[in-house]
Amino acid sequence: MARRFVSGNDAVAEGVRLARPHVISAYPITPQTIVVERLSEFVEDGSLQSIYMHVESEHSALAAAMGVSSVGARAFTATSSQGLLYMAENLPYASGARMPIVMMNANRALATPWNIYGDQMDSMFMLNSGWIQVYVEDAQEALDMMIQAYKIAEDPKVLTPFMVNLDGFVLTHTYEVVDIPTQEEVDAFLPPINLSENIMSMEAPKSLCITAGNNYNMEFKIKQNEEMIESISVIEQVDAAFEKQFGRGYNGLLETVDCEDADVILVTTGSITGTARMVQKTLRAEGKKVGLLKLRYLRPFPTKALTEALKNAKVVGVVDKNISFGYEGTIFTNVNSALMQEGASQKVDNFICGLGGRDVTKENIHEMYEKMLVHLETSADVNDANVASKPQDRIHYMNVRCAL
Amino acid sequence: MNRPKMVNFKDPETVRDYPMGATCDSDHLTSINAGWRTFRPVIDQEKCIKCMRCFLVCPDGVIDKSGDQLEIDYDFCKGCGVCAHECKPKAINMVKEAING
Amino acid sequence: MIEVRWHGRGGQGSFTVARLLGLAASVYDGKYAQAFPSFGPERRGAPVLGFTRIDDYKITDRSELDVCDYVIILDETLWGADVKVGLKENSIVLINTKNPERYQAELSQRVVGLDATQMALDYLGIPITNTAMLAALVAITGVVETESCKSAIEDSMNPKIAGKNIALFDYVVKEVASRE
Amino acid sequence: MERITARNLTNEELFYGHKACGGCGESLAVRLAMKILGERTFASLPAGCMSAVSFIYPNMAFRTNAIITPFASTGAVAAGVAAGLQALGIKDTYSVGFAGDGGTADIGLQALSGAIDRGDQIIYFCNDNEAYMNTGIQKSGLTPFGTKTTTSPAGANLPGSTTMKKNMFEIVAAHDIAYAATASVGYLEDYMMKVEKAKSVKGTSYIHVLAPCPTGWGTTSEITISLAKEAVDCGLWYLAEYEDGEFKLNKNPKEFTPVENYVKKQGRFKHLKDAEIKQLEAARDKKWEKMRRNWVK
Repeated sequence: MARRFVSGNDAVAEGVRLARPHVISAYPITPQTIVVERLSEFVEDGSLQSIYMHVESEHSALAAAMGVSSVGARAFTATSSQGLLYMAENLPYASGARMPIVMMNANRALATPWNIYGDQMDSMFMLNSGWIQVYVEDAQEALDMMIQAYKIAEDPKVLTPFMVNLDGFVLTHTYEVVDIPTQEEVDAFLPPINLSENIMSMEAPKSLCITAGNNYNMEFKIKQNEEMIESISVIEQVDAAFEKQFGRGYNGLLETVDCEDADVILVTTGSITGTARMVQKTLRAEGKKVGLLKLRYLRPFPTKALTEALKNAKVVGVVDKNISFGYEGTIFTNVNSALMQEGASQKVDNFICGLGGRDVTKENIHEMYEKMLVHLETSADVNDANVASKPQDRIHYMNVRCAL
Repeated sequence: MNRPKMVNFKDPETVRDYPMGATCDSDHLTSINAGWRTFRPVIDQEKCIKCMRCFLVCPDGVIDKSGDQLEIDYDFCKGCGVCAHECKPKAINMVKEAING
Repeated sequence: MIEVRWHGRGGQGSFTVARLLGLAASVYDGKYAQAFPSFGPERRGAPVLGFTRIDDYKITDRSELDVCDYVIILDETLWGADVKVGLKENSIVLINTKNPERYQAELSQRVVGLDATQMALDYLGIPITNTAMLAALVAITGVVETESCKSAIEDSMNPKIAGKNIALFDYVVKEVASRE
Repeated sequence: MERITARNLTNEELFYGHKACGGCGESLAVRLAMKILGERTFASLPAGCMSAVSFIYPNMAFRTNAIITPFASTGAVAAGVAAGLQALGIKDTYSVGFAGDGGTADIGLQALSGAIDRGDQIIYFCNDNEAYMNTGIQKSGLTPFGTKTTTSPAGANLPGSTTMKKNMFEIVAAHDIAYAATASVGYLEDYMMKVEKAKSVKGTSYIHVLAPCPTGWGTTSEITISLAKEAVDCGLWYLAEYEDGEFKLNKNPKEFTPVENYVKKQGRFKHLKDAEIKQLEAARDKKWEKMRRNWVK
């Protein structure tokens, strides 16, 4: 194990190196670029025995990865923002074919207005693509998830492509201390890829990415959905096994901080979680019963674990670095649906922030908790139409530079 | 006749029995094309000079040349008539399909 | 937590030095650190920022720096409102200049000047002042061990360039310490 | 290289039982290519007739490994297959793409260009039936001047398609590709020889084969082969190769058969006026003058 001071992008590249993909096909885009630069350097210096394909677009990056995966080899690609959307049609293609491709996505805003900074609009577009989606908090988790991603994706029960999301710049370009495991440790954890059922091989020739008409199509899709939901248990097992081997784990699909007795809980994804940890700790020290829930996976969505963790809360706040135009934050919609399924009756607030790389300050998060605490003390039910609770009142835009 | 054979395919019983991914075994024929024909090509073996032109030009590959005579796989012949059109000695006749014939 | 902001122009190594300080503090001093640039495209000559956070505990804060313990200005032409943002009462401002007095006059905080350009020219042959300014920061504040900084420099540069920078570093540390 | 003829061509069929229209020229091109390439072939097909007619669950017409690619991605998926096989050490295989004219010259051009630029070890077939047939006969970049399609209607104001065929062969050659050829299902021995040649090429090969579509061209199904031959004989198509940086014209007829005879057989050209046929001939003559000047030694 080596302790090094590296950026999030470097950590991803190190994780990929340790996972030993057979082929890397990627197209550079800010703020992912350093990942592909490092990987091509590793291939050049021989520290990674992979084929590096200089594809001419993101669309071809994923298409080539599909070709690689279709014969049972391990594929890696990386992208961001417009690049992710450019390869969009290939995402359900790969997931329908149950190809365990791993992709790093540097979360970045979408045009227009043009913007290269971090928010989560890009990957939210892809929630329905059939890919597993994890959001990491720091560079260490980024590295570790590259390794876990292959182990989960290639599990015979899962066989689903895997997207590891890092907040653009805030994670990709920030240097911090990362423990880099040895190749031997990783090899012991992540065995070579071994696919048989869904690949083309000389032993059992297959036709892939077939058509299935209205007579058969629906069953393929139901199977895909059911098995994606069931991948929750594999994700949990792999994370537990990782913790056992490497001494650090991530608590499966979500992590809770002081949620058991919390009256208000803030739900975060990705790097904002780190800042929220500081604020939550401060407020606890002041005697306020506040909790924090780090939602790591958005697909599969951890409905049960989430509602269980939130069940004692009276107010839940959901942080979204995205907007589904004409509605609300996408994670908010998902959390609400989960709560509704379990018949919960929490008050829910949606905090939309960080769009286009807008800073999310400790004060902003403090303000989120304050708003929730006010809700807690409001005797009226915010869901009651007679109270000032039109749907838009549940949405709070944070750190806006002018009046709404 | 040395041509791919139909497989005996049974619908998956449960969703779980569906293939993993959008996959299927190759060489997996479950329905024939005989019903596409209005005319069927019939080889006049007397006139046939075994030039193999029909074998070469058949878009469906239904003409088998492995035996003593050229043979047509009527399960998969669509009756397009390319073979008869291309046959120099005019040894292939397009004959109207009759019901039950 | 110690928070440091570096002001420079694209190509002057302001982010490199932010990273060197973080590397020294974390890998060699055994603390925790974070280093990041002002995000966005890098353009040679354009004003850029580098940031370093150092703490005894894992740093989870992902927001931008709002206050700074130390502000280091690699190029005195950058002096202006931007460098005065987020200063605390006991912040120290370190500037590459022969005339620190004129800047001190504008601030209540302590301003330290160092003619780093001349020193860099003497030792490196080029006016890249980032390691000289790092040396000055360490000599004044002791925020990291000098040996750790030298290890970080060795770790990050090819041996020939690292050697010259370490010589410059040693010279500046001695020079500044004798003034303090 | 031994000539491949109907006699020595294998009896084994690797593309069989597909649901293409009767008399489909494209399916013949794929069928013969597969026979020459053999069972260690990995075929990549984008959206188009050939994928639509041969992968209909549970009826699979390829006997070898085969995959449908996203429409724009034939070159990229085939390249990925080749890279995957190479990385896994699976040798003596062919990674092959079979795309239509639209899948090659329009939506798939970028991925094809990328693959040729990288020199990926793939054989790329453009099965050119001169329009988007799978979706019901719409104009593509390879639809000839004067063709009536559902998106280039012919009427009082327009003669059908107003543009000439995009020059794919020379676009591909301009990448300095290892091997490229044009072919026609009217000249099958020439076509098969070119497929055989591509098998031993190091780097990317491209074979552009003209393949009539009875449905889209408005012809009876039995004349597919003879019509494809006539396309070459009247000079609207040509047989050529690009190898070692040089162009070569494989067939250089002294005289062309009349263009009029060729177009009048086809519903898609029925409306053409004499002046428009003259335009086709003029374009043909210009093209051939250039090819004869530059490609004939």
